[in-house]
Amino acid sequence: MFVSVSILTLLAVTAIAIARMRDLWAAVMFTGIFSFLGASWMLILDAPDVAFTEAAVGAGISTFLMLGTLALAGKKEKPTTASPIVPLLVVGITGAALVYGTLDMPHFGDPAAPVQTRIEPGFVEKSQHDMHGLPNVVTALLASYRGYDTLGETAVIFTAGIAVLMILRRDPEDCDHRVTQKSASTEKKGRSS
Amino acid sequence: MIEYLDFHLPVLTIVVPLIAAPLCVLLGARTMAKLLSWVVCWITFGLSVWLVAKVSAVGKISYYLGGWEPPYGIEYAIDPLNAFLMTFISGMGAIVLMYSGPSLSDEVPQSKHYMFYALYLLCMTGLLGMCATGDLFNVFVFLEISSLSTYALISLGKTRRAPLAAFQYLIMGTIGATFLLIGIGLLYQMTGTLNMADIGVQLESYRTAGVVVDGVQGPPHWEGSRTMLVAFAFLTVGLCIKMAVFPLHTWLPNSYTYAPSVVTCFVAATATKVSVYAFIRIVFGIFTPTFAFELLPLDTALWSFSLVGIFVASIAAIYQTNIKRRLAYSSIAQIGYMLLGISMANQHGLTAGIVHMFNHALIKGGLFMAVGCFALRLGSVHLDDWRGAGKTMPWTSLAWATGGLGLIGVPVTCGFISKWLLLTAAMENELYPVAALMLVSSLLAVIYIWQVVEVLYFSPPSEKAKKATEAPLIMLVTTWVVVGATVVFGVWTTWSAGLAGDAARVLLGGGTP
Amino acid sequence: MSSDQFFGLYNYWIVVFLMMTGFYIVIARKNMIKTVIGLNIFQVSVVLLYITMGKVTGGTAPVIPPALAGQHDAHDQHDTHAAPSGHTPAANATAANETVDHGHADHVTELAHELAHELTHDATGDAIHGVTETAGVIYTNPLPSVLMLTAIVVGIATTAVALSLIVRISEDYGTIEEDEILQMDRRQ
Amino acid sequence: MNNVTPEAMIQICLALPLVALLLVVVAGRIPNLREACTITVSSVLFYVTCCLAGHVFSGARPHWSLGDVMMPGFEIAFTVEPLGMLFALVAAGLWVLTTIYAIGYMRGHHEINQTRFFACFAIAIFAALAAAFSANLFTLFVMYEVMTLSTYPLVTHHGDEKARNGGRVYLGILLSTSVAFFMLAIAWTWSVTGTLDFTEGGVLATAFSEGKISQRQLAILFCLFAFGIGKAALMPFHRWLPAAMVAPTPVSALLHAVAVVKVGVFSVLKIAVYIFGIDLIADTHAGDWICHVAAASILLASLVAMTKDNLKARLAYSTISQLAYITLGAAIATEASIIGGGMHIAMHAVGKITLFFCAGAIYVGAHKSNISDMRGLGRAMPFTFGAFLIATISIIGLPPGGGAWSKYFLALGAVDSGKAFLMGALMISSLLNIAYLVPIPIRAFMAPVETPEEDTQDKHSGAGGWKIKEGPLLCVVPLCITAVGSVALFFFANHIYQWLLPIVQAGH
Repeated sequence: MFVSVSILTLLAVTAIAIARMRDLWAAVMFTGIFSFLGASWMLILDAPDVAFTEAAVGAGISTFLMLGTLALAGKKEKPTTASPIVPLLVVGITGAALVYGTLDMPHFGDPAAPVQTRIEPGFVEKSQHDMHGLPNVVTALLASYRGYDTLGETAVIFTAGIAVLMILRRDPEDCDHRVTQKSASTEKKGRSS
Repeated sequence: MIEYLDFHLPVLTIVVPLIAAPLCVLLGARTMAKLLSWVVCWITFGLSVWLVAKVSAVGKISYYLGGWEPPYGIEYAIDPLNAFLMTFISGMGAIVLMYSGPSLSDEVPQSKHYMFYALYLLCMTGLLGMCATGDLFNVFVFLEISSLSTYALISLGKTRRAPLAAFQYLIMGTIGATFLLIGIGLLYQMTGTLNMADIGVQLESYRTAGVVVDGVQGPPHWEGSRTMLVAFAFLTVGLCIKMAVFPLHTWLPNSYTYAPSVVTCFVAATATKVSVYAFIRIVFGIFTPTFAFELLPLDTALWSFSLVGIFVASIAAIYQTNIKRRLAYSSIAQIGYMLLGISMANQHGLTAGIVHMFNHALIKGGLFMAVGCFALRLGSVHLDDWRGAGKTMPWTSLAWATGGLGLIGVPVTCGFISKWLLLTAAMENELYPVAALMLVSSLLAVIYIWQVVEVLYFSPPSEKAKKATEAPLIMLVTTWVVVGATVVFGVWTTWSAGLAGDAARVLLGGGTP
Repeated sequence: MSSDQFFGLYNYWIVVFLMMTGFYIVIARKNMIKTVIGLNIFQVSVVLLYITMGKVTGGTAPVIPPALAGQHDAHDQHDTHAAPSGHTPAANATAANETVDHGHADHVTELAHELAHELTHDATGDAIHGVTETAGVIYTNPLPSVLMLTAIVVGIATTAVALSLIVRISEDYGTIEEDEILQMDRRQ
Repeated sequence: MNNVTPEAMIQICLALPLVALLLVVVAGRIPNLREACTITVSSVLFYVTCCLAGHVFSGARPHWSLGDVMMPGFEIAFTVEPLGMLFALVAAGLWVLTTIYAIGYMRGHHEINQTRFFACFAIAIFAALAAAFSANLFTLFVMYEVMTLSTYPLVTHHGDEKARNGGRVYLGILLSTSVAFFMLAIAWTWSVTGTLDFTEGGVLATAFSEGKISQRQLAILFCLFAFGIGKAALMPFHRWLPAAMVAPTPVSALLHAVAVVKVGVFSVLKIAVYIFGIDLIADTHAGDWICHVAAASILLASLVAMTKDNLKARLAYSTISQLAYITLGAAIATEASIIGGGMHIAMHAVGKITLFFCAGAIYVGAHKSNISDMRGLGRAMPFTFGAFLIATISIIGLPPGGGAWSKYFLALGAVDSGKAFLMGALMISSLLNIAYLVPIPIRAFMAPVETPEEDTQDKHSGAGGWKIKEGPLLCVVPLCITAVGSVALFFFANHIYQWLLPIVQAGH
């Protein structure tokens, strides 16, 4: 109990810190920490697979990618003049709606919750039969009942891969380049005039 | 062999383009990738036509992926509505791909073509997958496939604003998808299952008879409805972002404007419609209309948002000189009509919404294809540069005018049919002000379409229009296939309206036990 | 509001708070990288929401200890529990044989389902009704974990695409502040 | 054509304008061939229409449907009844003359885009015939819109700023009224009655007796129809008609004296007779509001006409006023008024087309479009102004002009309905007609010749005032024929009365 409360508190504190931070480099680092904290809480919640993935992907790869982007795009966030009232209002309403929605939810860890009782026999038992006792049920599910989602997931990765390649690729014959240069020059003109 | 294909038809329709996408990348060469994607698109189209035929012959098809039955595994649930939508998407995909050649060479660097084809196929896969699936989480996964590829496709645009538009769309789209995910989570929390039909059954178990007050049976009551309400709200908001419903539409104008013409054609014709479909499925397939419209004032909310959206977007469209942007705003307005139909939640209204979904997709597809032809030959999509192009590009101009008439809703085009159905449905629900406002709003379409027609035909030609020649044959033919279809479905309505009517009946019947 | 309810929902509220912080960063911050960071936090919080749902009090992670797994396997094959009727061993045998042959998955599922029914009839004896329980051990629901593995991957894919778009935008515009970019576009 | 069934004749009638369209487009590069085609086809069409009229007036009601490719209730179907037949006859007959006239006018005036002109013309005629034969509201509506769209290029024919503005007003008003009101009214009718077919005795009577629509709602519905059919040019939706006068004169002549405006009032009549049923209108007073509006339109338009110096503008306002007569006839909904309205379609068509032909001939021959410039012109163009005078008499409603009978029946209807103020309005309006039309030919014949400066500018036409300088022959002949026709109709009126009688009697 103590561990989980302290982790939750830390998560909240980290999130607020990230929101207030102007230094992007620090923000990225804190995001990594946020992911780690999230992962550790997931571990407490009996989801080691997700925790490991989150630690590797969320804290690892994503931090790495963001740092790379920062190196290319600048490290400081400029202060905005926009008033935070509208976003706060939107967030407030959304949050209030969600909290309202939780009121009828089964309580945390409730063994009688539909999530636990709806499917009979549960995934663990069923997978034990279908999968011949593959010890890690999550893996078993990922490959069997939800295997199609996993295929979709692979497709998502593939899509993102091509997308990134395509977006970052620049060729000499690239007409983008021409346009960019042209627009850059018109911009200069606009500034000078 | 045929039997095998027949049995696995639902999944093949989606997996064929999915597998072809990496092949495109592997092939690398431009012509090979092009050829492959052409062939695959037509095969997919063929498969989906087969699927429609099968569905209309044997009724609803349930296909268990990997043989794992729901609620353990994922189910593909094919009924007339999504089979028809799949046919439409794959057909449109194939046509637009055929159309794409010259426009693509003009707007996208050669070296990126093979990736374009791969992403195009992936986008199609995602949209088809969203239609076919009967599993809520699977909807999310395929939504992401289609969204990610759409972001990338949009960023291909010629100007530097294209990546920016793609980024803005990505942020909005991801917020939408995350909202969807939250909604799915809450529903899962309450029902313990992800299968849509099963969720529907489970939700019914929360329903108890209404309280009897003074001998009068009150309306039915849902136990623990607060979570379900919020789940429903999150699903709705998430999908509304993807549909570009009025206050959440901000991503759409830039995306449509700065994306390459081909991408705009395909996305405008299909992407938002699939979200509309998903919304219909959620309202009628999971939540019963009684839940959605009794417990929540969803109908009032929807039609007031729709009407405001229709007016605001139509008026905004009038002030746009960039034709793509003009059409983009018009799309936002037209989504309003679809929602208007859905919000009526009865046989006629739903039929009207569904019919308009298809008709508008055809019309907008055709219009954007004509815009692509102009963009290719005139090198511009600005109203001023289009002056007098009716002389030098008569067939493209005629295609635009015909499509425009469809959008206005002139009789003998399919736009009229959907407008008529909506109108009678509104009358039937005694929403007379809505009916009147709807008609008035369609006058705004007259203005923003006719301005362009007038510029095309009755203005002295611009420098660019003087030099222009008629669009390449392949683009012209494909454009006319789509534009012609708007007229065909305007006259031959028993099929489209009949099918939509069947679909609506299934949805309404399937929703209420 | 009872304290019971408060503690029962406390976890969810924290998660909601985290989600909203992420959401706030997305919509309020004009720096594109910051927006993506917000998106990340938002998505991680949604993952936490799902994982929180799956947890059951007193449960353990859905990983079967090898000992139990073996036992279970044995129990499956030798059918140590009282078989209600004579056909079960045969059915089990068929199932065992055919599970290997994935070509007839449909048939297998049918049989497996049948089998599963019998087993639950046996298992409900003294366990808490319905909770995923095998051989006396309560397991947390594995399905949210499965879903969230997919969601995390989808999230990182989105992040990657977003970041590459940012790189592209910063190359083209020289800045990643949305305000400045909009100003530039307006000036053009 | 004895061995051709009336059903086949409908098809032929509808196909012929389309054939003309095709021929015009194909032969577009050879003007002589193109015009020969149009004339031939239009003559054949007139002949076939006459044959069909023979069948219809002797009691046949041929029906032809495009089948049920459309949703139930939405089929393109045609049934010929006397009112539509009469209208078709007028449209087809005048098409021949207008084509001849148009050739003279367009060539005399060296107009551009003549192929597009004749092509759109053919579509407009097709729409007019199809509307005349329509068997249900849906078909009528479709054809109504086809006509709006096909005449739009004719209005903006010149392509300059003025023409485009005129076109905008034209399309704007016609399309918006039809979409906002007409379509709403049709949808309402459909939702109340479940049918859109034109039925003898009307379809709304049952709905009314079943309480699906109240008395007040009926009146609103009638208003929606009357205003929604913008082509009937009821005030305040009349602005398109003067705006359309930027078109070449043959367009104004055929379309804005015959086809377009007559489709409007014809639709109003047809809806009054076959959707409402005259008994229902009479019983529920559904048409009372429109009676007032129409009476006001008659008077106001006449007053405005007096202020117009441009001949075509004056004729346009005169048309608005005369159209309101027919709407009035429909709104009064007595036997006599309906027959009067139907008859006025024919009478006014022939009379007004003559006037427009004259205006065009004056424009081509003397390049004058303002009335104040036409003093003494009658001596140079005696045939033209002679015809003008005859047509004027018919429009005013004096014997021996055909208009006398139709106005008589309308007045009879007004008396039958017991609305004295309508009678008054009709009387005053006739006086106003005299005031704004008669001075034109009188001054042209009687007034002294133009001022000297005008003479120097335009020597051949004005000088001496006696030298005959008519417009092109192809312009003058048609207008003489129609002028004779408008007198002939006076003696022919009994036949028309007999033809139209079944439509009002069938309701009983």
